[in-house]
Amino acid sequence: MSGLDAAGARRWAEAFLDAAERDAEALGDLDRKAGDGDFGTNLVTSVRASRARLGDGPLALPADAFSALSAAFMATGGTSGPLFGMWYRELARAAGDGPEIATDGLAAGLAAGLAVVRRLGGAEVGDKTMVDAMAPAAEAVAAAAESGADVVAALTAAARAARAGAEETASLVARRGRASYVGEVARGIVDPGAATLALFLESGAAAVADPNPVGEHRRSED
Amino acid sequence: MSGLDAAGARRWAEAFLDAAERDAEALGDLDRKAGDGDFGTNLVTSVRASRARLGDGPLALPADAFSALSAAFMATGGTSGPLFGMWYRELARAAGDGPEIATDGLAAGLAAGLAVVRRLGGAEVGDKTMVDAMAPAAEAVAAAAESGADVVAALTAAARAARAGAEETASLVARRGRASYVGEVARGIVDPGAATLALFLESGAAAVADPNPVGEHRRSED
Amino acid sequence: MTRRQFVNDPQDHVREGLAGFELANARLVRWNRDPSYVVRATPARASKVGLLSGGGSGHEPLHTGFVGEGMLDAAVPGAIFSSPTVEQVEAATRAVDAGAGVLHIVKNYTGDKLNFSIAAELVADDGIEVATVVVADDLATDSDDPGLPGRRGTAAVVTVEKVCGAAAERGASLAELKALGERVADGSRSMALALAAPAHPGEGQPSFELLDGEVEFGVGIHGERGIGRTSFASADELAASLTTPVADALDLVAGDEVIAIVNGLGATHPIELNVVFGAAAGVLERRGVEVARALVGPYVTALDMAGCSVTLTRADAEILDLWDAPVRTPGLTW
Amino acid sequence: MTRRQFVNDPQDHVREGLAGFELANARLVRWNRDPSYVVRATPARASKVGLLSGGGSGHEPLHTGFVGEGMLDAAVPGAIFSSPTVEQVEAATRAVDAGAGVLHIVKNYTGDKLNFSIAAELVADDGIEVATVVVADDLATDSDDPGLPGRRGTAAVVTVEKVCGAAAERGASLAELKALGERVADGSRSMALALAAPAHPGEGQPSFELLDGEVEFGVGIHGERGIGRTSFASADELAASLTTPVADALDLVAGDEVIAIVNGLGATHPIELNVVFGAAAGVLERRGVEVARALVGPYVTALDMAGCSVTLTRADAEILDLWDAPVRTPGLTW
Ligand SMILES: Nc1ncnc2c1ncn2[C@@H]1O[C@H](COP(=O)(O)OP(=O)(O)O)[C@@H](O)[C@H]1O
Ligand SMILES: Nc1ncnc2c1ncn2[C@@H]1O[C@H](COP(=O)(O)OP(=O)(O)O)[C@@H](O)[C@H]1O
Ligand SMILES: [Mg+2]
Ligand SMILES: [Mg+2]
Ligand SMILES: [Mg+2]
Ligand SMILES: [Mg+2]
Repeated sequence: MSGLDAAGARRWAEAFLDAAERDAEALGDLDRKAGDGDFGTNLVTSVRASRARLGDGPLALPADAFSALSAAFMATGGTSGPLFGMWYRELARAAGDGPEIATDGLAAGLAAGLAVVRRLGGAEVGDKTMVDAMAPAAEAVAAAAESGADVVAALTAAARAARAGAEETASLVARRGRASYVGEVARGIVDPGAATLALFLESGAAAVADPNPVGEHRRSED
Repeated sequence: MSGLDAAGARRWAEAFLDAAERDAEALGDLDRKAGDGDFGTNLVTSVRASRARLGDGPLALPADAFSALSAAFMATGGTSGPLFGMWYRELARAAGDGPEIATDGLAAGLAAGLAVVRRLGGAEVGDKTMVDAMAPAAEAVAAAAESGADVVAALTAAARAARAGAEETASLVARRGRASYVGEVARGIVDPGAATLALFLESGAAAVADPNPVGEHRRSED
Repeated sequence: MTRRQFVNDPQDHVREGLAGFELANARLVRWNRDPSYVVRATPARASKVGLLSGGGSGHEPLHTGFVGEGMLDAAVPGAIFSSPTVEQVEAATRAVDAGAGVLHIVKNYTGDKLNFSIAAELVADDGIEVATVVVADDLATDSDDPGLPGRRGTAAVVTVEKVCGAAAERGASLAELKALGERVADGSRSMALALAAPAHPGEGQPSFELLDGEVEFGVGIHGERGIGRTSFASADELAASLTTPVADALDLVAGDEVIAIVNGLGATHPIELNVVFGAAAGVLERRGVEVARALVGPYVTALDMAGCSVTLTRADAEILDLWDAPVRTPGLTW
Repeated sequence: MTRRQFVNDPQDHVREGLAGFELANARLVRWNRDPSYVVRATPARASKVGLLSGGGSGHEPLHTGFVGEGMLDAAVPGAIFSSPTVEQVEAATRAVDAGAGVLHIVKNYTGDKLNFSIAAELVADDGIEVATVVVADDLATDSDDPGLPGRRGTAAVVTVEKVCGAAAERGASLAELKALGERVADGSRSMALALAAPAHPGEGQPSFELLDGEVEFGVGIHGERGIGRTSFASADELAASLTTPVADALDLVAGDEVIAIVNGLGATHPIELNVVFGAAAGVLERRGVEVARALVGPYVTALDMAGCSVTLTRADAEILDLWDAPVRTPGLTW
């Protein structure tokens, strides 16, 4: 099996929700330093709603995991809520009703997600937003799809690219979102939206590679 | 001259106003610890108004000094304002239109002052109010008048008695005034009204004894 | 961190505030500068009993914010937390007397009672009739000891001013207003707690410090300490700790109706006050007591104190009817 | 000292506050629990354009406190400092549409614009016409750079809601209301400063710390840092530092009339706000600008932030007439 099945998508979502809950306080602090401080509570709200929507039973399709996240984030409000929500919505749409997501499906989802976030939020790379993590992640997976890499490899590359993009936001002054109001005060502080996006992809790379845990073995098999 | 003349009364008033201004912050702190914290600013307001009413020119009568203080404190409001104001009013009334105040005039004024403050405020000795300084002062001057002591000796005795009474308020819990609302919190803290009254009589003893400054000499003369 | 305020010379703060207040509310009130008191921009009709209240400043909107149609005819503001002077009370009493007498609504503090009563004696010499309602609602200072000053007057004064104000507009006599005011005051109790003490304008330090786990329970409205430190707890628990003793003191039982005021003491946010009100209403509901009317907001502040009070007033048809009557003041309008 | 608030679970704070708010203002408003929005207790007549605003919570009385006759038909409260969701905006829009369309009054924040515009697209599918007025008055975030989000929306939204609310009552069409709202918004600018940062409910620490000699200048209403630290100074100087740039930005000259709002950001006492208003009015008077109407008080708060903002709106006869029209809401009544 070279793609991501429903069980894998659930593992990914749950790993992310665990990580997000664990880091919510720290991510909230970033918004407190260079925004309006609500990112952490918004994230906790989204996480709780996501768990409720994911439920306990098995998912029919991998897209269902992303749909659950999408609906939960959409229902949170704020800026990051609908943007993440619309982004997840594109991941779900690209996955469609297939039983597995392959690298090209992931690439299509990330490209469409990036497009909708850019359209709605108007941010470009370098504006110190989640786009700074989304764009390099989309590029990395597009390159992986091109080279025929499997989902685990693609996700690992995406996570690395997103994290690098997120880290780079520290050197920037924000040009979008509430952090743009504080000018130089934001310099030195990583954008929490970008960091959360990186966390999502890292959670995916780890959870998908290492189900129970025989990941490294699986990867060499593919 | 065995009595207190207009110049002496002015020196007394001015010495008190200087001392009150100097100590207003510390007296205000006492009210902050065991009352509502406005005693200091009330006192500064009274002091400023007193200086305006005293003016620069010579006073016609010693009573004028007390009338000026009375009017100024009456115009301040609060609890201590009208009580001090009514108390000074009695000092002025006892002094009448005489050119000097003798010990018996002072005794009459302090007795009448104590009576009006007790009537209006309803406080008894031991309730941790200005009455705890007023009552022993009135007694001391009554005793001085009885024994034929001069004004300087009478004032010195009054100051000592008032200060002792004020100091003793520290051991009490207040039963009148805003300090009565805080119960045990007030214990250990001197009542600012009593302390101010002691300051007034101490200023009098010093200023009257020591006009320019040949007081010790004068005192032996009387 | 040091507390800071918007202040020029602290000695001028109250007067500068009144100047701004008059300017912002010129259609409703006029400020007489010397002696200092606030009256309605349009005086009431000639035969109405005049309603006067006042006290220390720092409690705004009380009392100046309640001058206007359906409530006070004048308010006399003292220095911060200090009673106004005899001269102010006397002048304001004369200003609002229209021949039918003047009702003094006085919160139970030595200074206020002193200055209002001396002023009442002075105007009586000129034939102006004054009756006085003393409001003493604060449970924290309740005591059987006649040697103590008795319960402080706090937020129930708003209810007394509103209800008597409406009755005065309808032509009640001075004696009727005194009786009504005393009935409302007697049927009112309050309890307050502070999460942080206030600082006087121009002063960097609050009037007391609390440890993290403590609240100051049974505070008044002058930044003085309360009757004890209790544990910081949830809004529901804190609200219950205020509401239950008040309901007990009024012997409220199922079927009783009350007017409730959840009053912000200065720095407490409207959301918090609404949360406390919801919790207080829950306590009353479980007791079968109906909250017939409510006010939730900063009506009687203690500078920038963080905290709130709960005031309950026994209501009946007459009191509710007067409560509902129109009122048009800077601080309360319906 | 740690900051404390009356709060149960912080996640429930906004909803518990709304429950208390509804209970306390039952004659004026009704709270729809899910999706969460506040509507008038008595809906407006059928042919009126619906007025909807909303945004993050923590700014109370804004926006829920301005629902009622003569102002909003509904308000949509988000989480603290967070835009409401698409679902909320969509449901509230449907609730207040009476066939004449719905005006969205939106403060200029990415999240608010995002959620309101997605909701507007969704209801458009069902034939509900929506027009949007974006309020962007905060001078501190003014910039020529189109890559930046532009001026934040702050207290001028109260003026827009009041004026458009009155016009809607009088039968203005959706297009007329949009034009009017944009005229009022374009003629409005604000500037704010903080003396102390707010703390989120349940959080002990304020969102930033200031040194004793500093004020945070050019803050918004979300506890974010301002555009710079300036020196703490007298109320007169601080008021001038807010008023002068606003008057300059509006090119106000002798003979111009304005509506002024001196808005408390949460913990600032009414006396202080009145002092600032007096000083601001002095600055304008020396310029020959007339303050035709004024609001002084906490209308658009940022939780318990200590500080204030000055908002000026160019006024003309039409705007003043609409301003003076009756309004009956929990937060504003005349
Ligand atoms: N215009 C935008 N486009 C894309 N992302 C944005 C934009 N504005 C803000 N963001 C992202 O949203 C995050 C802040 O989200 P959140 O705190 O929920 O919203 P708010 O700014 O409304 O308080 C930022 O860290 C940033 O990544
Ligand atoms: N009933 C009373 N009788 C006599 N003196 C009193 C009484 N109540 C208070 N005082 C005095 O007044 C002082 C407080 O004055 P002040 O701070 O001006 O008034 P307030 O208590 O109204 O704030 C106390 O220190 C006490 O000496
Ligand atoms: Mg944020
Ligand atoms: Mg005092
Ligand atoms: Mg006082
Ligand atoms: Mg936000």
